[in-house]
Amino acid sequence: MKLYNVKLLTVTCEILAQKNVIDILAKHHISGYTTYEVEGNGARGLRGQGLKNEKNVKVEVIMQEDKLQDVIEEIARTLFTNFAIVLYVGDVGVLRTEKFV
Amino acid sequence: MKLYNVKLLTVTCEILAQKNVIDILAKHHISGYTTYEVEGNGARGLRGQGLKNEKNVKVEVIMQEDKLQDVIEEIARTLFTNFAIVLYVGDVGVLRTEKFV
Amino acid sequence: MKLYNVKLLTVTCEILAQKNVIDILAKHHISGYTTYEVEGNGARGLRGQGLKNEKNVKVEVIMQEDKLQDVIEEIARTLFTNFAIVLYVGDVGVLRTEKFV
Amino acid sequence: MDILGLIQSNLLTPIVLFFIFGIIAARIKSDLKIPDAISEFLPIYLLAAIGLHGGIEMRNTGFEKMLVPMLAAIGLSLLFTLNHYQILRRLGKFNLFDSYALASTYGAVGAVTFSVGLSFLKNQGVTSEGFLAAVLAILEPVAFILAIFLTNMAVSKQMKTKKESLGEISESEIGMGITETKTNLKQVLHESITGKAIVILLGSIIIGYMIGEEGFESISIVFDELFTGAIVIFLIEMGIIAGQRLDDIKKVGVFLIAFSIIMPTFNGIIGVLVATAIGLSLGGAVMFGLLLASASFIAAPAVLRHAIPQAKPSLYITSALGITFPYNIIVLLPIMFMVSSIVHNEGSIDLLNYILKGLI
Amino acid sequence: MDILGLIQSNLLTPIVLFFIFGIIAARIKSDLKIPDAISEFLPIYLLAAIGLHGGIEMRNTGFEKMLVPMLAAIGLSLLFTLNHYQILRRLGKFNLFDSYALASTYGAVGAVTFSVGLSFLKNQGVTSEGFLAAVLAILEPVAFILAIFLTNMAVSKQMKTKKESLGEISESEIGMGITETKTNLKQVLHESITGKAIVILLGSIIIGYMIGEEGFESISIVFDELFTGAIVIFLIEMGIIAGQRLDDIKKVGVFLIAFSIIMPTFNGIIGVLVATAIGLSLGGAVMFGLLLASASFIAAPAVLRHAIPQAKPSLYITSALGITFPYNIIVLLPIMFMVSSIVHNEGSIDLLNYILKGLI
Amino acid sequence: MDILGLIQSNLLTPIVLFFIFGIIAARIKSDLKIPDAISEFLPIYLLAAIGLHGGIEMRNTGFEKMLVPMLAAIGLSLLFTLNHYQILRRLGKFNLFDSYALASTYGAVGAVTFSVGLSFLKNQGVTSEGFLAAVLAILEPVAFILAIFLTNMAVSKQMKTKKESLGEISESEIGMGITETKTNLKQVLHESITGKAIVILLGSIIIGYMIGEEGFESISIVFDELFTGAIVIFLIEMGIIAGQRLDDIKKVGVFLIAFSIIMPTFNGIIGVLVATAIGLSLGGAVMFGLLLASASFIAAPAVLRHAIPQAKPSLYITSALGITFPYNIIVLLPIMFMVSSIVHNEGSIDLLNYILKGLI
Ligand SMILES: Nc1ncnc2c1ncn2[C@@H]1O[C@H](COP(=O)(O)O)[C@@H](O)[C@H]1O
Ligand SMILES: Nc1ncnc2c1ncn2[C@@H]1O[C@H](COP(=O)(O)O)[C@@H](O)[C@H]1O
Ligand SMILES: Nc1ncnc2c1ncn2[C@@H]1O[C@H](COP(=O)(O)O)[C@@H](O)[C@H]1O
Ligand code: NA
Ligand code: NA
Ligand code: NA
Repeated sequence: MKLYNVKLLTVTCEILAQKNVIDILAKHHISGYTTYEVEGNGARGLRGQGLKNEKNVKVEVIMQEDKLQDVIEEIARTLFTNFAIVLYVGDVGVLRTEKFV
Repeated sequence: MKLYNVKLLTVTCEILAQKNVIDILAKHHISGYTTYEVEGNGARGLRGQGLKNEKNVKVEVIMQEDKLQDVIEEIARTLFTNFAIVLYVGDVGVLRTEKFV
Repeated sequence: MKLYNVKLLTVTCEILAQKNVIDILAKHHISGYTTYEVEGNGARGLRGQGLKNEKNVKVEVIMQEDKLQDVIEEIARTLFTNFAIVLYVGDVGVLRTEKFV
Repeated sequence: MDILGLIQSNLLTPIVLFFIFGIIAARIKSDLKIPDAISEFLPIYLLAAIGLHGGIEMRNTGFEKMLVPMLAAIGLSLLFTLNHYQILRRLGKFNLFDSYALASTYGAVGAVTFSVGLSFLKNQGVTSEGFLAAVLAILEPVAFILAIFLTNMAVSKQMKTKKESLGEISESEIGMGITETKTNLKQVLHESITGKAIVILLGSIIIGYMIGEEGFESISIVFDELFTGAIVIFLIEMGIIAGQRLDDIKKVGVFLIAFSIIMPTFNGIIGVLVATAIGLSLGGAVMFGLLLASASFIAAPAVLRHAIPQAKPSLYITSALGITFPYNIIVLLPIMFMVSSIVHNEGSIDLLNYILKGLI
Repeated sequence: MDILGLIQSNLLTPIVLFFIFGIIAARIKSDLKIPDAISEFLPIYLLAAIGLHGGIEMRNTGFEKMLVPMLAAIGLSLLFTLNHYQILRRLGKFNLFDSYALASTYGAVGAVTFSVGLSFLKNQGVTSEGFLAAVLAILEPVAFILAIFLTNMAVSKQMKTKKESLGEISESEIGMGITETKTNLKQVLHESITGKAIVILLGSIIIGYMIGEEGFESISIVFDELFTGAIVIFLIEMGIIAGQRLDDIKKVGVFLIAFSIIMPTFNGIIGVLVATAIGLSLGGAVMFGLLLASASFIAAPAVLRHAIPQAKPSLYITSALGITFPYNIIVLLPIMFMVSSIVHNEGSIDLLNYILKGLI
Repeated sequence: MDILGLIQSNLLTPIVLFFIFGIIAARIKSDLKIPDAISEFLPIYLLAAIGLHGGIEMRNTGFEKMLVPMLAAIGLSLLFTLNHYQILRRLGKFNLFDSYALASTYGAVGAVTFSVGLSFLKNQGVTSEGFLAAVLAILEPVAFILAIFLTNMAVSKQMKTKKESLGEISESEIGMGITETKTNLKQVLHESITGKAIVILLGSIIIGYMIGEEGFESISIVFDELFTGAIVIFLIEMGIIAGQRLDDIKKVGVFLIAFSIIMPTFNGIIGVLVATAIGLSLGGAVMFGLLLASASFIAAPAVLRHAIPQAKPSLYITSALGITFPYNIIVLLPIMFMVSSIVHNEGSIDLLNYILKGLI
């Protein structure tokens, strides 16, 4: 079976920024994503030990390359300054491109 | 240290399909995998808010390229129609290829 | 926005080895990482069903290529023999290389 | 007290109010949520409490009295499952898979509903037969097994017909298909019998039977006194989940909505009447009726997703949890209590026997 | 008993000791931790218990008496929030965002602090007015709404000035900016009102009111008798988190440390005096003072991170949880109790009115 | 009552039955599971309850009586750890690492076993000395520290010999190796002393001591009355985990199986006799024996994986949890109770002293 090249965007951020990230995805008409809670360390210090609000979350989005630039630009512009956040992009192959707009 | 190229197969699916995925792996004599619960959104709607059975799970498998086609073909054939499921494949490097058959 | 190539190192290991992995990262002056609990199967059998200490954890580190060799060498040398552990490396693109030393 | 008065007084119990509260919280999109670990633990706790209670009672009353109600419950459950299937397939025009899945969801029992029923009776100062916990345990897999068996039969037949008509494949391949189906059935059977609900319930019944009143004393505060409070907490979460599913009710369609209300009412009242006829107490008849009226929304998906993956869970979970469960605990429970009171007080058992004969 | 004696005897209660124990456990870097699911569940439980209790009391006493205290609390909360802002911005030299965020954190209320206060009074054998739970619920969003509104106004103004001076953009774009701000405000308002704390608290008050003493009986063991034990468990975790934050206190600066102790003391004592003046009981006045003295450390981040993302959570969480909370439950609670005892016993209300007139 | 009767009546308690139930649930591959958050919380709760109870008792009885039992326990624990090592290394032919890991696992104490012991005594209507909770806390790290120290010594020696024979490296490098070993030891020591079990236990003892009977009242329902029920819930999960490990028992080998039964019996009975000799009560002697008989299966892996990573956890966890724990709570506890009854009633202490002298 042929695997089609798409992008896997991963955003690791504080849990209270999750809504913002998903809103940005929705604005770009991307409705598919996967999320899960994580802990971590970074520029804003150790996160995830105390209250639920202090945890991190990963948001993973499989998407076509064409939307990627707009999405990461908006995330970077609106969230990078005020939130604990990290973003990276990888290449993956999928079977059904029609699922990932 | 040399890193050897292998494939990382990721299956994100509803938790009740986890057993089916792992059975397929076992059928192809793959015993190594990693799983964890996630939430998500997709064609079958928001998943992971209510009962445990309504959650999603990610199954990650590091494997040699030669088995990949058979495994994803069987997953696609037996599970794509009836389950909330997404599958993607990436390239990774590992130190000990003998661990991943 | 330009994406800069860096490495994503993933270590999946038993939870009691997490401290060792993070200590190794710290020794190489890497303070950023993300962790989360997972379950899994491998050479050391099914892990993650019983007591908390029997679970696995994934440690993900975005890092520059230049430190990668030293880190994986030390992990392999000190932890591969005695712990349930798997390690793999992938390529990802990030926006702010200065975050990942 | 008239039926409306009874419904109203039932409405004003903490259990029902917190359930409704959960629905409202979900509707106004509050982020309120009982953490997963708690809402996974509570059904286990509730079943352990029900089982212990039942086991202890059975130690006092013995097994013999259990036989007839057990057989009656199994019989009715099978009958009802078949009946549901006919209604759903013929009148509702659902496909084979959805029909069987829904039929067994409503043929099966809801352990949470049972807990609420016990609390309802406690509130009314009425007791029920302890062995009904055992009936609950036995009844749980019955409807599933039937539905899965029939679905597998139907699928095998379809496959055979199709393949024969295509003339493409050999007899041995068909044989393989059937074997696979059988393996699948066996596996599902194992899964449904070793499912946590049945295991903890049966285990607790046996333990309750072994330890008796005395042995129970040291743990009665946890497994008896905290019971109603625990249900309240669990029902907040059930309310939230039901509330989230209310949007899906549109997709479920008018037919299934009507089915989700009429069918339990019918099953439940028949249950009360039969139970009364075979000698159960006022409270016992209500619980017996509730067993038959209730639909399964926790065990069902776990079993049906493997056994009949083609069926749409959005149908059976939404109707069972979003419609039938609220209806059962708010409206039907008082109705069945009323019916049971009437048939128990007015010597109407003869009348009932008469009705039943007419029905069967 | 003198004030030191009271503080000492308060120190020796399980709640305070286990909180301090949690701090110590964190300081010696123990891996002790109450699992997340439990520490997420406990505040929901505590609020449900507080709400039920309050609702039941209100059924006995009626609504009328609630009006004046409610209005007084809202008025004071708004006043205090504005006052905090001035102090932080002018004296503390904090930026606009941190000033508003901190101002509202201390203008808002802490539900956990409230729970501890109830237990403290129970321990002293003193009761408080049930409607204070309702005041707690109403007060929760008030300070946030004010602070968010003012922040948004300030930001809009800044934007407008800046853009006009640049002469780069049209009126319509400024209009858009303001619309966006409004949408944002509306969204934050919705979030803060449907936040789990308010929802469970209001819901439980209403349910408590509906079921009354009688209806409560079946769940009183869970929602009343387990209350203090549950607080103890929760405070272990709060202690651990506070202990982990102690390192951050250095970053918070001397000014904010002083603010985190002096401000609650001031607000709390004013609260006790006002409450006494408007007729609340000894215990009621303490709880009223505690409402005003307490700072929010669970609800605050959830609301403020969305509403004023530019503000540093390390400031407002650290000062509220790491300094004010321990200070409030260990030192200020006994002080306010003392003050309330004095003003209630010695007819000092006239004196107080006098003082208040001088202040306003 | 004879010993078989006692074992049988112990078998019929909810604690033991639910443990066995958990084993069975795991064997039939049920998906029953107590959610992680609950089973992580319960040991913390149990230790807090034990600690509070012990602390309150110590307030009544004072410290002095604690000294001798404490020293005796430490002495025996060290002695037994050394003894285990010899047996495992010489007779069992285990490697150095596994021998030390197993030796300390059995030299250490099991807090869950201790909880079950307290419930067992409660059931028999017998009390035990409160200071034994403190002995539990002190004993927890003792065996580990010894084993880790000896392992490190052995490893350093091996390294030195090896390197010298190779003649490859300088003195300074050996020095470095030893320094590293020492750092490691220090770190492990810190970890094992700040481990959550010891921290919560010691903390609760001190708090119990400070608050006394009175202060405990408000939380006694949570930390006393729920105790046995909480153990029951925890033992379901322990049963499940033990059941999952039964398959591994084959890999453990006959020698270790025998060791896991004979050693605790020997240690436990010596413990009962010594405790009686130094004046502990009937119940206290049983608990003292249980401390020495029990093996650690929660704290052990956490400490040993870091301290002796070369040792196979499948050996020490499986034998401690899969064999010794069930044996201890089902069989050995009644046996020790019997022995303690005999030596306490029949003035057999002289006899015992005689035996002991023979042994040492
Ligand atoms: N180098 C890194 N590798 C992996 N995850 C990281 C890294 N740096 C930061 N993170 C994650 O991103 C979160 C926010 O990072 P920061 O904004 O740097 O505090 C952290 O809490 C980590 O979970
Ligand atoms: N575009 C996507 N990116 C990442 N995860 C996705 C995406 N689409 C679906 N998923 C995940 O796969 C699950 C099943 O998808 P679906 O079958 O489309 O409902 C969802 O619940 C998500 O967790
Ligand atoms: N082939 C694999 N693919 C993905 N994860 C694996 C694989 N093999 C092992 N793992 C993970 O690594 C852990 C340790 O592996 P092992 O040391 O082989 O027991 C396992 O429990 C799994 O979580
Ligand atoms: Na039914
Ligand atoms: Na305040
Ligand atoms: Na021992």
